[in-house]
Amino acid sequence: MADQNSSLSHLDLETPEKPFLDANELVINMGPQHPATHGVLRVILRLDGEKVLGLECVIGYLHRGVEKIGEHRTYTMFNPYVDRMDYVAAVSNGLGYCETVEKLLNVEAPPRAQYVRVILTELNRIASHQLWLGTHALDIGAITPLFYTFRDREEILKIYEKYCGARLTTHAFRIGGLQYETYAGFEKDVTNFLDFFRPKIDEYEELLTTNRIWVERTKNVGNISAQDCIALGVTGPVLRASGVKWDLRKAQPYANYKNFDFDIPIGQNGDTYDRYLVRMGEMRQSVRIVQQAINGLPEGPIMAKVPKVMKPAVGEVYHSIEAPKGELGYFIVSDGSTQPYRVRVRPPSFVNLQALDVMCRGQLVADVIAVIGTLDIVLGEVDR
Amino acid sequence: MGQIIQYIQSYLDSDLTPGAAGNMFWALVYIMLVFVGLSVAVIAMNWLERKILAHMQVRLGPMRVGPHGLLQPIADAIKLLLKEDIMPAEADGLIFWVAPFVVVLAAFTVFVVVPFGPTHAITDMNIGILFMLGVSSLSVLGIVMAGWASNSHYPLIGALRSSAQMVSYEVAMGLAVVSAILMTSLNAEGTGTLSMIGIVQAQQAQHEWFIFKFFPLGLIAFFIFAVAMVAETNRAPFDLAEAESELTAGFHTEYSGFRWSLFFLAEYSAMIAVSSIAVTLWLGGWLRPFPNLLSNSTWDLVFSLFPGITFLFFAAICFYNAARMPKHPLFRIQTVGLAGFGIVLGLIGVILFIPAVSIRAQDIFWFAAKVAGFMYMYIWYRGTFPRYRFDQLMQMGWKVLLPMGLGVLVLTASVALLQEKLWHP
Amino acid sequence: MVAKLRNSYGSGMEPLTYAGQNYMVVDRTLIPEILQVLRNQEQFDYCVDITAVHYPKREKQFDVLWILYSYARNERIRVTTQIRDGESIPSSVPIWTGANWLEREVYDMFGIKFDGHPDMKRILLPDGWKGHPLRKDYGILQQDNEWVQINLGIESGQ
Amino acid sequence: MAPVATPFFFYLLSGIMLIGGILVITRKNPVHSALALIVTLLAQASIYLMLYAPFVAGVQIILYAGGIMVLFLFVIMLVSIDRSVKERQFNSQWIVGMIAATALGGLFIAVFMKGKNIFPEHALPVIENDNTQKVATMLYGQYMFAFEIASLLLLVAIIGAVVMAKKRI
Repeated sequence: MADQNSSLSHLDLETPEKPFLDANELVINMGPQHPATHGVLRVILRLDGEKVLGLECVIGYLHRGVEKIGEHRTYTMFNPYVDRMDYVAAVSNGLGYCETVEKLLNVEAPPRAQYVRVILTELNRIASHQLWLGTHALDIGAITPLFYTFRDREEILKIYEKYCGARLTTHAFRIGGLQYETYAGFEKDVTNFLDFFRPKIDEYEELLTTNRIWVERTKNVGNISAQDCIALGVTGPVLRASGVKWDLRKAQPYANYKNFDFDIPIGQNGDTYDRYLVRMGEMRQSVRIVQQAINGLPEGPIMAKVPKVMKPAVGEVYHSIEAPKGELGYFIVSDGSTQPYRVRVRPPSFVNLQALDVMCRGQLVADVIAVIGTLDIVLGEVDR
Repeated sequence: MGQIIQYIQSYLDSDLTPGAAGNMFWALVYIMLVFVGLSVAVIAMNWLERKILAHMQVRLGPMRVGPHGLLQPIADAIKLLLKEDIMPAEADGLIFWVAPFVVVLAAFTVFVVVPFGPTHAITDMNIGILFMLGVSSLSVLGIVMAGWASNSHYPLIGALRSSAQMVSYEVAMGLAVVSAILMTSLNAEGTGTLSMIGIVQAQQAQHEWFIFKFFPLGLIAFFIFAVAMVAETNRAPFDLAEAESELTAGFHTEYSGFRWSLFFLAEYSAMIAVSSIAVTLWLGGWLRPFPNLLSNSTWDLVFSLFPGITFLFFAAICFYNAARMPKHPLFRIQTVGLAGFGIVLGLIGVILFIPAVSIRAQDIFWFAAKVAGFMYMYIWYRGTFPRYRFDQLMQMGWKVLLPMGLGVLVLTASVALLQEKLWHP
Repeated sequence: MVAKLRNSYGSGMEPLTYAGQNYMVVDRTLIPEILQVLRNQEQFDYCVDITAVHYPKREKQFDVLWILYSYARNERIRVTTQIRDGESIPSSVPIWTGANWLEREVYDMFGIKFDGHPDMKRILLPDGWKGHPLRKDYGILQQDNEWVQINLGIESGQ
Repeated sequence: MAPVATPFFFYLLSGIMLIGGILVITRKNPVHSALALIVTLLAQASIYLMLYAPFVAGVQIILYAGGIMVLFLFVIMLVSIDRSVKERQFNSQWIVGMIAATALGGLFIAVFMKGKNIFPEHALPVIENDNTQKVATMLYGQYMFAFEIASLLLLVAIIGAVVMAKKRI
């Protein structure tokens, strides 16, 4: 093929006779096996000393062909696969997929199912942000928050385990509602978790928010303007930290988010510190949402009337939700058979990762680590 | 034969360090003692760091090898010794081989002048502090050699980072040290000293630790040193050279097994060395707390009890934890081991109550206790702080600490002069 | 908006709605123009996704579609066009920077080339891989055994 | 106090210095040369110690071995080693260099042979403990002016280096 190995050609990776100093430009390869690339991301950095001139991401190491698999599975069978994309926010993936298929089938999950979905999804958002915080802080050198966040994330995972038996790739939702009624004591568990977790957010913030080194490492690092965000299609906390007050939960409410009262935390500068604050704020808002959902959890059925063998009418539907990382969209084309004709996943991490180049130019190598961390990418979702 | 015994005995009456007295036998004994003590301290430090850090981070740390993981460092040492020694194919063999030894040599040689007591030092050099700073600066060489000889990008960048860092912070460190040395000259003759023992004796003579001297000047100088020494030893939050998330392991990425453990050994003994400098210069070295306020014989007696009490306290902790061990037959060995360890500690404590022993040992005890405080701070920093970025670190060294050090130096000199002119005309 | 576009482009564009979602089928020739208009005049400033669907039985085998969103109007729209196999399509990177990787992925998965794309090469699959896996004629167990043998040194990845 | 400065140590250290010096100019790899130079400097510091000049020895270690040579290494390591190894060891000035070295060597030998006449008085051994204080009084008393001039010169050099290195100020 003509473009064989062309990814490196313009970067001059293989120039052994070129001496270090004369080149004035050092090409460093980071990853795919590198502790700070959060999986198997490979970044080729062009450096001038420690300053980044530009970078190129090489992705696809974790490509499993999820979209292709989707075309060969029935609608129900494909549901567990989506959990494997963004595996730290598996519940959100499931929610997006189920709602998209529900749209195709023109059914709606009953209110109780919707409430439970919101509870689990928001808990998942907290868990995802916790994992992000721990690893991001670890990249910047603060090792302790990782253990704190994992300790608290454990409580969420315990709730999942009690609810559906799985902790990470939960497959919690079914098309049309839920498979399982909540277990006895579910509400108490969730309430206990919320009471337990509220002071824990303060604990994280105590360690980091006013920590001088943390502030110096994150303020004015990886800045990205709102215009750039929009042009690049960046969504989620990254967009909000740049000052765009846009959250799909408010803009185009899905599930029953319109029933809940919550704020959208935003930042001004679009730097790493603002993104940190936005995510911390989102955790607090998620706690609020879960509290409201627990208080108003209605009784009733948990499954809508859905045919055993799903054959949606011919048509195509795009539906997206606000996943912890940004807009997670599903575009499903149905040809009237039991299997989707085409499943397209619009992965937030994939699109957000494009912004890495813009955010890193002119920064230092150490900042690349911070920026990769702050983008909160999951390679399972980038590569699918 | 008798001559030899006499040679050995002759030192016992002397009140000099073996080096200064020219007694080679006792110098050798002291060297052995310091070497063994240091190795034990590094091993203990290894265990303590993992344990303390673990407890800060809501986990348990090593628990399997020995009671509460007490034998973990030994197990680790054996593991490291048995590991394959890998040398990269393209590495510069000789330099790669020599580098860890240079680092270890530099880290251990400084202890020649560390004063654990008025006579408890291998030797008392006239240029003691200069010697310490100089030799410890040689470890940069080892790091640079290691990074370069590995012939790989990450170690090279790690080595460059740490050498740049160490060279920069040495400047601020030196200025802080000079301001403390300046304080030693505040006596009747007006002559200061660079000797480590002399510095502590000056604090004794002035009835004041230098950290409190000319408040807050001494404190600021101490602060500068305390920051610079963390940078100097490449520890968190200045552990850029071994920033795991950026450079995998920094200059020793390519090292493995025994050679790697030498770097590890050197890192910890360098930590102890710089802490010793800080203790000697500002915290009164081997002097017990409040030597001037509570200075009658009763207090002397009370403070002489501390070493024994400390060891008894450790022993009590051991017994308490032995009693808390699960009552399962499989835990019997661990329980017995922990209790045995407690008994050993308790015995040491009891021995330390014997006046003859305690008088000789309490200097060492206070010195070690102060150094231990610094070691705890090292661990604490590591648990709390994120890592500085390289330019920020340089900025801090050159734009904050260096001007501060210069200011403190000038102020100290001025205040000293004024004091001489005004209060003691 | 739709009416306005309809007026200016006539039969080249057909607005449709399914499940409450608006989309328009646009003639291949109108593509860069209509996207430009949508971006600049109708404020669809966020290119959510670019993807394609393969219909091997049709003469124009591929549906290429843009999913757009307007922050100002809080509205989504899909623009679909049909192209033949081997036909290329103007890149929308000049319109939305973020289209870069999305178009590369379409190229990677379907083999649809985008003219004027700054860096048209594979993104998820390795360079030099043969075949475009999301085409319907690419079997789910199929893989480029030659590539696997050369680059991974194993007989087969399965 | 027994004298440490036995002839044995003197010859040992001098030998190390000589070997180090030869290695500096014969090694093709500049890093090896720099490291050999460090060995030479350290041996030299030890000779200072034997001369009862511990302060100079300490300063030698801190400044030369610990500071300047590290910066040297710093620069050398960033230069491509492969190329310098390929380069010829001797350039066209080697004859001039050889003559200069021979002349200097001859001068040293002459001084060594007639040393007693040139320096009629024995250098008095200074007590080790007073050495540092002596250096201090000399520097800040008798040679105050020269000392300050030297530091001014260094300051000028630093500023000059900054001006030349920095693209825009």
